[in-house]
Amino acid sequence: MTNKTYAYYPGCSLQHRSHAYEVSNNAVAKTLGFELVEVDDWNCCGATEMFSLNRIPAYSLVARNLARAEEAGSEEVIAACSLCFLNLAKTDQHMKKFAKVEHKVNQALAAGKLHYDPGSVRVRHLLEMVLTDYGLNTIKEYTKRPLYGLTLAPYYGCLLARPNSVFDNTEQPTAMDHLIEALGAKAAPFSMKTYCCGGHMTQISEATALEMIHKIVKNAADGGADAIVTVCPMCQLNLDVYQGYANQLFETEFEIPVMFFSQLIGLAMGFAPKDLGFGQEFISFSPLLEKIQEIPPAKVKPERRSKQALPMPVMPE
Amino acid sequence: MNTSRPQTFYDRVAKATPGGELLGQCLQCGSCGGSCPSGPDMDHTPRALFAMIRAGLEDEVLRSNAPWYCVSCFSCTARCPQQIPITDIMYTLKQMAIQEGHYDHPHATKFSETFIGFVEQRGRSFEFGLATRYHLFHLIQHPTQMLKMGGMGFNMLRRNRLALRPKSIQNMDQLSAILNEAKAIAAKEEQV
Amino acid sequence: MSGNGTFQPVIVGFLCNWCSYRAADLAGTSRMGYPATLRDIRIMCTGRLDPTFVLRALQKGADGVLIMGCHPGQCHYQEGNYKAIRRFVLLRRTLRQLGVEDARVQLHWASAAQGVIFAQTVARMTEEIKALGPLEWPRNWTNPEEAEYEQA
Amino acid sequence: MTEIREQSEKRVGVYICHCGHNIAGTVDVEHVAEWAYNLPHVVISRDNRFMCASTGQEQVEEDIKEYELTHVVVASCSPHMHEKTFRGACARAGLNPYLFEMANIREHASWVHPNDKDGATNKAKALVSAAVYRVLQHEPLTPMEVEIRPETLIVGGGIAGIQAALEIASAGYHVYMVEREPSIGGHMAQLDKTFPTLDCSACILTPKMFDVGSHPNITMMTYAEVESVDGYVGNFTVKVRKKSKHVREDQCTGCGTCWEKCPVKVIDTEYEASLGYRKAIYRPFPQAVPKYPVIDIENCTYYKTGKCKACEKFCQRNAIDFDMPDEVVEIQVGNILLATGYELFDCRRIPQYGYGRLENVYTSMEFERLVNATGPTEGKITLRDGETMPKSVAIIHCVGSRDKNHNEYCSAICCMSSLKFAHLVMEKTGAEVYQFYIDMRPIAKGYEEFYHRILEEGANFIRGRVSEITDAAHVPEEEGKLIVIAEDTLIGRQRRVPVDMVILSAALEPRHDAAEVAHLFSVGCGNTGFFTERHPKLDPVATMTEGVYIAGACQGPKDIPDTVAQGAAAAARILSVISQRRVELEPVRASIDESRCSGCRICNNMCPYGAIAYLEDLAVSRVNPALCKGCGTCVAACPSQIITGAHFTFDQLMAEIDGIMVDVHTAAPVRVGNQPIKVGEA
Repeated sequence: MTNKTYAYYPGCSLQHRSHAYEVSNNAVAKTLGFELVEVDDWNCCGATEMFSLNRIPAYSLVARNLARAEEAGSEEVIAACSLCFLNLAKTDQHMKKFAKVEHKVNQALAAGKLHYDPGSVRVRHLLEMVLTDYGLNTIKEYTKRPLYGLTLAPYYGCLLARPNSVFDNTEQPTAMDHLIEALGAKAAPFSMKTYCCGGHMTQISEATALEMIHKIVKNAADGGADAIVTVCPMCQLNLDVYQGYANQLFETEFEIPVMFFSQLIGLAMGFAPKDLGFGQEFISFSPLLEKIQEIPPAKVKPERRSKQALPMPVMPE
Repeated sequence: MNTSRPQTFYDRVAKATPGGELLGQCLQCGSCGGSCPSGPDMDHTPRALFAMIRAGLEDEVLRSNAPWYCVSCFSCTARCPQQIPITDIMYTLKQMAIQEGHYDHPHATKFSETFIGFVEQRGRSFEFGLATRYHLFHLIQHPTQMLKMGGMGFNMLRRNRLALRPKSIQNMDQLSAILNEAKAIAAKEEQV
Repeated sequence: MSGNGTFQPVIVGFLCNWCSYRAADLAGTSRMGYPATLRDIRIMCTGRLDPTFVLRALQKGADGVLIMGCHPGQCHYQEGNYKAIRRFVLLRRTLRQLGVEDARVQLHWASAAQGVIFAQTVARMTEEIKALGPLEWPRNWTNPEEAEYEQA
Repeated sequence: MTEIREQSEKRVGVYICHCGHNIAGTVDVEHVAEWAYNLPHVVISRDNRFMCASTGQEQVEEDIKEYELTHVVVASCSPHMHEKTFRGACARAGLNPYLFEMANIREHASWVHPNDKDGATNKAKALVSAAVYRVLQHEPLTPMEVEIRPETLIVGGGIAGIQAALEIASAGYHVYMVEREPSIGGHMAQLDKTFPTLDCSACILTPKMFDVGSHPNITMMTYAEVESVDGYVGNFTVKVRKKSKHVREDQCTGCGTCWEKCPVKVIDTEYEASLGYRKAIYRPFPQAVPKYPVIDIENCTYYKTGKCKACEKFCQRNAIDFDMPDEVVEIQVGNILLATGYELFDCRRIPQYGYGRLENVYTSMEFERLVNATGPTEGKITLRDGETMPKSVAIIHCVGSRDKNHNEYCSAICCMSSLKFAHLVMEKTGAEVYQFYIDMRPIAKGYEEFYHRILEEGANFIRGRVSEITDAAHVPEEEGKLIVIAEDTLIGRQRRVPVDMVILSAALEPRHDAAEVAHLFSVGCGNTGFFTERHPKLDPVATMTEGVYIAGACQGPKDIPDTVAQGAAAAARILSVISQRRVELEPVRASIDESRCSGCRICNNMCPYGAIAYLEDLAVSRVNPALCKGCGTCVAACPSQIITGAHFTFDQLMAEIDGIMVDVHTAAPVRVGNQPIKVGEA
């Protein structure tokens, strides 16, 4: 198995708050046969805070990482956090699109003896990378313990899909749905898969954030989900840590654990939960893990539509 | 074409936002207001703000809580039929509000400033510090919330999800140099 | 060519009859202002543009030449504008050798509906040429045929 | 000023138009006229308040006679406006109309430089001088005449094509109608009621369809497509492929046994807009014209498995012919009318509206079928389950229209059809109706009144473009419903409206193959993809290609009244051409001086119209003037410069350049480099 290496931008959250993501990413990487090598001395992407306070420093902050990656000769950089992914991608795009931005940012970078040529580093999200470079079939090959009997809600959040999705539909993406099905589990119908988790709103107006979180958790529960699968530490944090407070506020009793997609793949690959960082979550996974069955559940055939029922839309492609 | 026209509030907002000139294309259709997950909490929907910007109601716009409720989810931007970079315009409004001391949402800015404080000192964000600094000082006036957050912090610690010692990047000088230069540029002329 | 002190460039325009000339008409009917620097000549299609025309305009003292046609794929004569592109590229090479800056001879597209684009293009090009200053070229360059023509 | 100059072989008259204030308000016309008098060979130069008025034209005619003018220049508006007018004046005074040239000092000067009087005046001078220099190089031309064949080809059997066909046929001329589908009728045949009068679509359309089918002057070719078009106005040769119907029309009585017996049930994506079923052998709808069925070989069991032939077994007339081949027929026509209509926007392109995912979201066309008595539910308005009647319905405007992510333009019909839907829903179900709109645009006769009627009937109007339609309920009363989320912009608040059914008023789009069709008939497609008319206001049904006309929604979104009007208008244009028996073609044509042609053939493949043929025997190239459209590409390409583009010759354009570069700042025109007037031979 050839060991391909990727330049990797973990982002601050993965250092501690969402260490589970880091751990499981590496586990999956090892199995699939690639290595995530951190961009040397990378710095924080500034989250949304920087952009909303002072734009040029914000761009420059992000651009330092891109510049360092370019310097190291990387043609692409992989981000695991959706927000980091957006900030890196957006800075690259804006520097390309708006000469003014490019000029000013590079002027700033020069102060640090750096320079970045927009477009020279391709910014990718880990999910997209795994699915396009390796793909469902490869992942299936390494699946030792299919997740039979689980119903999982694929939660993409905002920033992977928007503003301009790189590999999937902006409003109703399906990549993770296919991944879940491929791993033997069932993808729950989940209309709010790209609805915002509230981001930093938990810090600014808690009620607002809790309402948003509650909506998402409820929608997942309505779809019969045993757990929510996410691709972003911020989403995981909000849905996991704040679910309890949301329950208090709305007098509900949801207990839906929230995992990272790499933890999901890891499970199916047969890793022991602790090796995937399980145990850091607020809402325990133990019931879920027990729920996994040895044999695929019997196919439930869709209930027949009545005779006079009208066909669902077919339109010429 | 006629460049002699004096700069209006609208011009300044448009100028300060990458792609901001599209603001003039707003149809007032409300796709943004409808898409916004925190829309119900905003005193003016983005659409209304844009109308107010055109009407030159600078004070009201900069005092609006809308930009502070923006969660940067880009739903509006993705759905806008005129492809206006709404989220970025919200950022611009925040910046203007701060520059012109026009905002009364201490929460929001304090959080941002604390956050950025850490980034500028260490090059990395630092939740524990953020938790302590932000929650213990800025939220002192909301004891209940503080308690709750305190409790959460503890739980985070127990689960080893908070670092106790802040991490710094090695080449801090380089980052500082870049950021200072960037600030200088930003301060010098109108933002892009 | 400047009447008063400030330099007002003279740009000769070659507009195709179907798209860009109508775009110019539209700019007029919708009263879009733009600098009075363009003097336009109507040709049926940019495909008709003989590079000699551009040289002649410059030789006669134009500071710039603007060629405008239908958007690629929308040529009224199906592909005249593609021919124009090819010739333009060659012409540009020649002009570079004669020391004429690229900004002085430009090729752009405007559909019959794009009065705005037309107006903006003229405005932008005017600024660019103002920045370059007048083209002193004709004085130190005379067309040989011209010369013998003088004697005749 | 009207003093006369010494005689000279060429005598030019120059006329500067005030156009009321339009030009004179910005351009110093008197000065320009005075200045122009000093231009070469100008014997008279006048300014006039309105050149296009009869007085202005008579002035020109008198002067031509009195001062023996050999050339005329009028500086006024765009040649696209009045070139014909002034050419007429010249012709009436016995001067060849092509010895006239126009300078556009309104659209290109006064109107665009309102704040720069000097600039505008100088530009006007330059343009006038250019016109004078140019006109001196003009030669008399005679427009070439071609015979017009009286037959007409109409492509598309929708209401536009039908209207035009009947007009032309009843005037006594023959029409070939080519329709892609098995029956004519187009989209209108699918509709239930038509706004604003709510008369039944079928009732007003069917008789016209019948007339087309039975008219002695109309040859219908359904289930057929145009394959190639050659020739030019008056003399087109068109190849039409008649796809095999596998049913012998001379035998078939349209009794219907075959499709009753056919075992294969297919979702009908055309006529029933995928809301109903048809068989593998089918007639699109009961009133179809012609009444004969066709076999859809994609779905026919026999073509899949080699077995079945049920239709053949049960057909008493043995009209079924599984081996029937396609047929290619060649027809000769003088004029062509394109009436190919539109396609409906695929609503799945806006996933947040849930079409195809949320089952009770319908498109406008699906709803038309739903509410239509001949439709799958016999006109009962139900949810997808086919039983439940909705208690609340949301109607969404501008789906795929007025949206730069899809189509920037307004689809023109949606406001009215949405109002119509509201009426039908309320009438048939008594349900609560919510209209989500950006702007209400009921702009034609009787439309505003219809809007008021619907307001009166109690529909709810919410001004806001819908952001999302979801099944994610937040409160109990939303459970099991479709929740329509929008900002009610009139109160500036977000609203969530739970409803049972949603109707998406989908945009009208160009046919998916509009571009190929446009290329086939060498007409243009605008940025939106619809066919381009010759002039948006003054020539809406003609195209840039002589002899090819357009009508209906293929030219842009249109409702039925406008479509019918255009169909009739196009017919009138075509009839007037036919009745002239011959047409004049602009003499802007290329010609090759064969004596000097080296036969290099470079020009041959330059020509997009294949108008240049290489004559092996003479080893030279020759232009077929009837095919040449005068673009001049070959003229510019000829290495030995021996191709002449009439009216856009090398000399004329070089002269125009020299003229336009005359120094306009001097009191009297100074010729740069003091060349003699006879310029342009460089």
